[in-house]
Amino acid sequence: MYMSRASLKIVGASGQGLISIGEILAKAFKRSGYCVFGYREYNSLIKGGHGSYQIDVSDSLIQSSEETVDVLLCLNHHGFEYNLHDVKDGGLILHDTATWKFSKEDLAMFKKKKIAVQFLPIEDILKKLKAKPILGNVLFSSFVWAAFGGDIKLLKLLVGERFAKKKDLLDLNMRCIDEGFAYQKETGCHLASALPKADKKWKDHLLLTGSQAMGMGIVHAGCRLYAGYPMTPSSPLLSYIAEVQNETGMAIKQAEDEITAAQMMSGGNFMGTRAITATSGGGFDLMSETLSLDGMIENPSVYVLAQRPGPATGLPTWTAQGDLLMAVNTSHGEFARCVMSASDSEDAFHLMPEAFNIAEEFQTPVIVLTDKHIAEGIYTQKLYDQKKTKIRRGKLIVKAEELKKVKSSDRFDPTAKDGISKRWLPGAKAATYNAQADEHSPDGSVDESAHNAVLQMEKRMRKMDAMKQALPEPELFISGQRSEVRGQKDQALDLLIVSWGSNKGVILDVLQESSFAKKKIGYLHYTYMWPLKTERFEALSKKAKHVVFIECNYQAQLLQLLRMQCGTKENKVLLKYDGRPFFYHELKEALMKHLP
Amino acid sequence: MYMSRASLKIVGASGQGLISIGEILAKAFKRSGYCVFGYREYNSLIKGGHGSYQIDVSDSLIQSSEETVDVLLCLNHHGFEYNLHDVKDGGLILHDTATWKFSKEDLAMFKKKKIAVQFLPIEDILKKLKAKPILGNVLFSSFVWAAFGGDIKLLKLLVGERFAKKKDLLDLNMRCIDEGFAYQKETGCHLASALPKADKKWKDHLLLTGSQAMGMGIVHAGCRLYAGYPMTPSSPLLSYIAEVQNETGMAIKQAEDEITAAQMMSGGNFMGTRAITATSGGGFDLMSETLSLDGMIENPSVYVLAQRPGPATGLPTWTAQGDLLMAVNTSHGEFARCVMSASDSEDAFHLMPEAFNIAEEFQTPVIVLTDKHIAEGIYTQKLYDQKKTKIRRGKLIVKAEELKKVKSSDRFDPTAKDGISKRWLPGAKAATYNAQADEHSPDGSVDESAHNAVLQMEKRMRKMDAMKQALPEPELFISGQRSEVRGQKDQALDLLIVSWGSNKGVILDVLQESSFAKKKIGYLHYTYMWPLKTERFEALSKKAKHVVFIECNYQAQLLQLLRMQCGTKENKVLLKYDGRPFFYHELKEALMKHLP
Amino acid sequence: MSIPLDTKTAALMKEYHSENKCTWCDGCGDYGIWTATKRALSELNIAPHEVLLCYDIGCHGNTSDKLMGYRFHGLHGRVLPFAAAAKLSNMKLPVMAFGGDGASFSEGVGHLVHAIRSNYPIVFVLHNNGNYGLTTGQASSLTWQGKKMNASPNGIPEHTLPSMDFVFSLEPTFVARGFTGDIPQMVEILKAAISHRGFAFVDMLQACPTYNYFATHDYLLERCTHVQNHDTSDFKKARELAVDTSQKIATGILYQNEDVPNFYERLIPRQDKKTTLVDEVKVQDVSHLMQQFV
Amino acid sequence: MSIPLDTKTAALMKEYHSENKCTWCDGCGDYGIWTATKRALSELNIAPHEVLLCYDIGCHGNTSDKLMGYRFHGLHGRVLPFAAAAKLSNMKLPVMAFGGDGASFSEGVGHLVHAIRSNYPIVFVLHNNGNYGLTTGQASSLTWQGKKMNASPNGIPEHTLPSMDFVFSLEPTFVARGFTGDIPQMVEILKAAISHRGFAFVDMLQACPTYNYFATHDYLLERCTHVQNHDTSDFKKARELAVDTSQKIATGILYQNEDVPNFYERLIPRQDKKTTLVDEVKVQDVSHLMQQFV
Ligand SMILES: Cc1ncc(C[n+]2csc(CCOP(=O)(O)OP(=O)(O)O)c2C)c(N)n1
Ligand SMILES: Cc1ncc(C[n+]2csc(CCOP(=O)(O)OP(=O)(O)O)c2C)c(N)n1
Ligand code: SF4
Ligand code: SF4
Ligand SMILES: [Mg+2]
Ligand SMILES: [Mg+2]
Repeated sequence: MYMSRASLKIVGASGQGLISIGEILAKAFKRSGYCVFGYREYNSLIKGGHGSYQIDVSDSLIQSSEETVDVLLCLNHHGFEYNLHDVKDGGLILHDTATWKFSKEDLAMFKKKKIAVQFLPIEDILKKLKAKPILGNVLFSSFVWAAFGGDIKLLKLLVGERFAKKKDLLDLNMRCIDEGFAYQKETGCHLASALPKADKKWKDHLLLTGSQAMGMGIVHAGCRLYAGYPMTPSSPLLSYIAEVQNETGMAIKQAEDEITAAQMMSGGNFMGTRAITATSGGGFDLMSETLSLDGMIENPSVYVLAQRPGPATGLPTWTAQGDLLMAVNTSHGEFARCVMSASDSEDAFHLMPEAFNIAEEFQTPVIVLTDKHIAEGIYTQKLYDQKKTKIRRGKLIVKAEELKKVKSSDRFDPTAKDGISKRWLPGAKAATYNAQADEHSPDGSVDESAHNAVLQMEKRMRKMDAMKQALPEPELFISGQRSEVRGQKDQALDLLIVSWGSNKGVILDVLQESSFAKKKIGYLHYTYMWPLKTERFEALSKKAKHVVFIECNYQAQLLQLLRMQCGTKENKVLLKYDGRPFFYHELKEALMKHLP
Repeated sequence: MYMSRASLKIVGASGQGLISIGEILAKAFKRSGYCVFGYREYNSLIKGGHGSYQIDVSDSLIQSSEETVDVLLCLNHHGFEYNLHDVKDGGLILHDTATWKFSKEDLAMFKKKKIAVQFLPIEDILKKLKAKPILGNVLFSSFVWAAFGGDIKLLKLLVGERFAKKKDLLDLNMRCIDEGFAYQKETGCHLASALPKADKKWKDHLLLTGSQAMGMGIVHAGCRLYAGYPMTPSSPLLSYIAEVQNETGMAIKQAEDEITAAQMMSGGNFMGTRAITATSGGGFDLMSETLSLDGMIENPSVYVLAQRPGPATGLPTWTAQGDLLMAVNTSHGEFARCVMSASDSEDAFHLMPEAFNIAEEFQTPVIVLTDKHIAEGIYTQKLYDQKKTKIRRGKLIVKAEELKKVKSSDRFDPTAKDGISKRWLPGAKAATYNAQADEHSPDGSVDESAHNAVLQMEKRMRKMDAMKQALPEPELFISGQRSEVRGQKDQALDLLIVSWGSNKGVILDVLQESSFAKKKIGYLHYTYMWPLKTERFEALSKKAKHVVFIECNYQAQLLQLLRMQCGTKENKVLLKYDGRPFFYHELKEALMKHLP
Repeated sequence: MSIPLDTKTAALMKEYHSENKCTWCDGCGDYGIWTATKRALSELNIAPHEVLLCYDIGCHGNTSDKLMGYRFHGLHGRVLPFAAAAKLSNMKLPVMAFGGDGASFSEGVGHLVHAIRSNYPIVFVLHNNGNYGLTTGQASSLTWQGKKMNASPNGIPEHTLPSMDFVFSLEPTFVARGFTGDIPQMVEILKAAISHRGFAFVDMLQACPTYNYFATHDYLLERCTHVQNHDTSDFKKARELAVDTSQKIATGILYQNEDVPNFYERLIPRQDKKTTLVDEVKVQDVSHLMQQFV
Repeated sequence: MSIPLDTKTAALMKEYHSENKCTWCDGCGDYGIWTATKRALSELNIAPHEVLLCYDIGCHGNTSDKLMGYRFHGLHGRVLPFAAAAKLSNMKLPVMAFGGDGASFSEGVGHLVHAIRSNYPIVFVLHNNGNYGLTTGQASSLTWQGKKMNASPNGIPEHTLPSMDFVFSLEPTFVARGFTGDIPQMVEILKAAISHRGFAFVDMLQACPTYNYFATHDYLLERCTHVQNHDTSDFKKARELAVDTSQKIATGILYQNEDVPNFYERLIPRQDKKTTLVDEVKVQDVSHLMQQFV
């Protein structure tokens, strides 16, 4: 069951075109029948900072990056120096600078590791074609694609799609492709051996980022208003939603700040549409007062919190899972909320209708966690099954005859079962009410009595119990298998891994390794973080020889939450807080140590 | 050891003068040798809402309110109706409306409970004196004071002090006092029997609110800049600090919002003065991004968070302890912070220098929790011992010769022991540095490498360990004793009470009751909430027959934190979340049920 | 000052009646705005279920449970963005936002700035009592310099914010000024504001007998003068009238421009939509979007 | 454009040198402001340890580790209050704050409004590149209407904020405008700003070749004109000059008023204090305060 994988990394300065090359090649691989996982690194600078675009490909599902690659494509010397040691034995380094001299050590290393270095005369070829430097990207892509034994027609098709709107450039692009293939032939540089066999099922898959997946999920969920403010790594979501606005008909507001964005999202949901906002940690801090408001007025509301390493500005373009405890505990006062976390392009899409459904059913704010790794990760994704989506709006009343019957005091009726009272929308021909941020009586009038305060607090908090009941238990996976295991609460496991969010991909990839597949290893993956279901965890952890938590934060925040909710025995942790996700071999080796 | 206590409650509409009457009488009691505890209730309205000012007096230390009173002074009929049932058997109701008729039920109740009703012809007397209605307050106070057998000279002295600046009114005030005494004689209405014997030690005590105590503590701590924004219950602190500004020479800024207030506080501390800000939950939400900034730039900073019931606007003029989990977990990213909580006028003062000391020693933000019950509670307080205060500024370098030696990279040196690196102030003749909100190298330059991220995260988080070491364990009290018990980690207790904040006063008051005093009951009182010391709790709870947590919130937040930190066995909870503090008899009875 | 109401208006006025008792101080200008609001809505034949009234926090915010209608009582300083988004979500419903001078020129001044430049199709009524009423009389940005206030025993060290010049600098499309002593004028202003195409900024000079001892009811009564023969389309003239309050204070509708499209009208994706955002909540087929990623 | 530096200035310029390499795009106006800042400070004979430079977040904020001096690099939109309080705490140190147009007219517009009316004794340099540079070219409030930007493929639906009229409505005491193509002028402006008594607002029109394709370097170069024979004490004239950019864009010091006391000077408790707030950190005896409560 060893996963066969190959990888390619393009390195250089941000703005040098590494994204173009990466995107073209990633698409080319996918269309040729590979599952692709893309991972970008870059600094918080517009240009000049070191950046990379890595593509890992496999014939089977792959959702992680290796730390070393088969091919390193260097767009500048700094990139070469920086990533020199990330090339596998027998790998290839490509570059386009005729004048590079390599140090003795480097040459020795190349020799020892059997690494080939190939120069591409990009500048000369471009000069010959009278093409601008930007076309170097296509030349590079074309050479690499040819070296991988790729189909020239496919590449032309892809590049054609990209430049469909710039007809004048199209011809030059095609000539670059020809030149790239020609030069590859000349050099005889071949890479195909590193590739597993293609599987045509991937051809029709989507190739998209987690942000695009989430953006489509938002549109799909019937969300009609997006109010946001740019902040990495939530900005790509804003950009995507904005880009497709003329197709979707959504109203988009780039607000003056995050407080505004949150208030607008809340105002839109209050009025009865579905509205969303997204931000990262610092912006979320600013939204936290509004979160508390939504808790009080029992307003369905959806916040996307895209994590990056903090505190403060931290590492704006890197990844982390450091905001879980905050999402659960931030905002003054005590109120019901739901916190869920996306893991990959699949649930980044499907969680969105769910987030709105839960928000409306429980009349409560919902926080959807994601992180930079998901937001900018590039996934090969099966076409989304749109048939399974249902819109659930809970106790929302829309029928005229029912509206006639409601009383103002139904809106915040504290005797409501599960704490969820009737809801109807402004404009409805019905008794009116007050959505009141002060503690209030059932119709929303201020009521400061002790009696009422207790009733209303308990009404609102009862929703937590109801929600906990309604939410699914965490998913269980068993090593060697890629899909979820149902039931089987009382498996005796050699090792129980507990994790959440974007770690899912790499953990599942690693668990396909034979050394793990032959043991009984369980992976309990949390998607619904608050209220926290603990039953399955308690049952499994009792019977597991070891339990290890894998998180991209310092405090082991999920572990902290589980302790708070159910107490746990001594657990091990595998934590990472350097802004990078867990990489494939890194995790594999770390987990090896925990194998019994 | 039964505490002898008497109580008096003035009720009416806010703005009707109940505060004046309350303040005069409270002062009169204290100056006559009583320990006074004052408690105010009012709604979030300027005028007209129902309000009360209750004074509980005793010969020994008292820091709680009874739910029923010996004397009810009604300034309007609503107050009478609302608080009618709060009068003790044998108590007295005073009012000034000749035309009141009482219902049959009321009369029967008066009879049964031997409650006397006394009418005061305030209007007539004022007419006779040609005095404005406002002087009714002095008349009322005078009558009550006379009925308690108070000294007329003392009252005149007090009222004289109050009106020292309005000489014209002074004479009329004195005549009101005479009339009040005269009318009391006429009615023969006596109350002295309800009073315990005076103890002259109280005469020289201060009578002040928790906010005034905290304000003086802030001044005392060498804090020179206050940046705030009005929000109940933090506003009285702002008002006090502002009132005395011309005496203290402090710079005060009523900022344009809480974000500004927090940033200014941070800027002041960064420059090297001591600066503070205060707010309540909603304002604190807005400050939370700045908190994260202070964590990142390792800026000594002090935030006062005065709690009231949330979420949202909630119950703005009532009390709660619902923001502990927020204080500990809010703000994005992971960073070191200290959370402490005031309990009464004693530590509201003494914690302030400590807050600044910890902030400077650990170069970290400090959150000081308080609540409406402390902020507006009226305490009889021993003169503060100013001699024990020390200013500790940790690793701050000010000497020229040492400054000469520092390097830019000393500022955030990640190898620093305990994570605390050298600090020196802008303007110092020394190498300069960058206080950088992005992840940074030792001199504050942006550094996004994985290696550096780990080093700096660990540097900052190590401070938590150092702080945990340095902070004192929670205080232990034993029933029947008023002062803290040292050592004795392994007492076997019948009952262990764990609590924090303003509950301290009422818990200690109740534990003086004989039924508790004869048992071995321990009260573990937390002042330092984060990092959380657990050793003493763990030792005591293991040997205690029962453990009960007392908190003014829904979730038992301290219990949650303790679980998160050390796991705990099954614990009982006594929770209140109706905006009111625990009252004396209420707590007594509830605790009785937990007695083994 | 009492004008006979026609029966329809009278009937609607009754529908706006709430059983909750008012809690403002005697003489508070909020009584007047409260009455004028109900009246303006009734005269425009808008029933309580046909309007959304959004309140900020403050003394004025305590209006929220003293009348009927769909109401929202939100956070300090934040009423504008909430109200704006509510309106954009259902363009069929008139939406009014009410806020204090504290809320609007301190905590929430950014929202005011951006609401004006966004020209959201809502009404904003400023309860301008020159102080933070509900928190017991602290200075706002509009409190006069030199006046002693709670927490400012020496008066404020900042300049008083020149609110009208400030608002005009943002190219508003509707500016009016009322005075809480003149209910009929307030009713006229509010009716025009509700009917305005874009963002209607209504500055109500509000007496606060408890804390505002400078711009008192009498002070305002003496100075406020209904503009006569004023061309409300003349931006420059309107601005001068609004800004110069040294002698008289011009009240009434000072400026109005109906030619500027409001925010919703400027949203290209909404250009020819007949439905509201509220109507459109349903599962949306994203096949065409997916196609872009194959 | 290169002017010979005297030796002292040259020596100080060296002290401001940082080993960190600049990371702006080629042709970015931030290079110019960075140079002008070091130059102005050096010419004023202010050594790195004698100044506090406070940066907001954005491309401009990446200056913070490209020069020496005591520096602060804070949160998006929040640089002004931090800088103001730092200054109030130690009036001996010049304090400069730098922010982008995104930071200053959106997220932090309230701080700008209140910093102007507070007349804090600090310099504020606006890096005005007409967009959110660091987050890859979204529209700011100062982006021209109709221009397609990241996240605004149809252009912005709001009006472009008329920043100069807005600033002037707040009665500023110092307003200047520079252009990143003219370093000597920026140096002169910054020197005057640092020497100003109160709040100095400096609008630097900044080229951003990567995202701002409308107010380009060439566009600005063609229009920017150093004001000549202009009376900087004439508020009305200055405002007109500042606001009207239809033909030429007036640069240089547009307005200055040294007669208005700054915020610190207005604080009664600080009136005759010789020490700074920083100097006064010690245990303060509160006996006199306690006495009021006996
Ligand atoms: C975030 C936050 N900060 C502060 C407050 C406290 N607060 C309530 S109302 C108010 C200001 C009231 O002034 P204004 O807006 O002028 O309204 P008014 O009471 O004068 O009508 C303040 C500061 C709050 N509720 N929330
Ligand atoms: C609270 C918060 N919101 C959003 C961001 C993301 N962000 C960083 S810089 C920036 C705006 C940059 O624009 P501007 O202030 O004009 O500076 P420029 O990059 O153009 O120099 C934004 C939105 C952030 N860091 N913090
Ligand atoms: S304080 Fe002023 S604004 Fe508030 S209710 Fe009283 S008079 Fe009205
Ligand atoms: S994006 Fe614009 S402002 Fe930012 S560095 Fe590049 S040119 Fe300068
Ligand atoms: Mg006000
Ligand atoms: Mg900018």
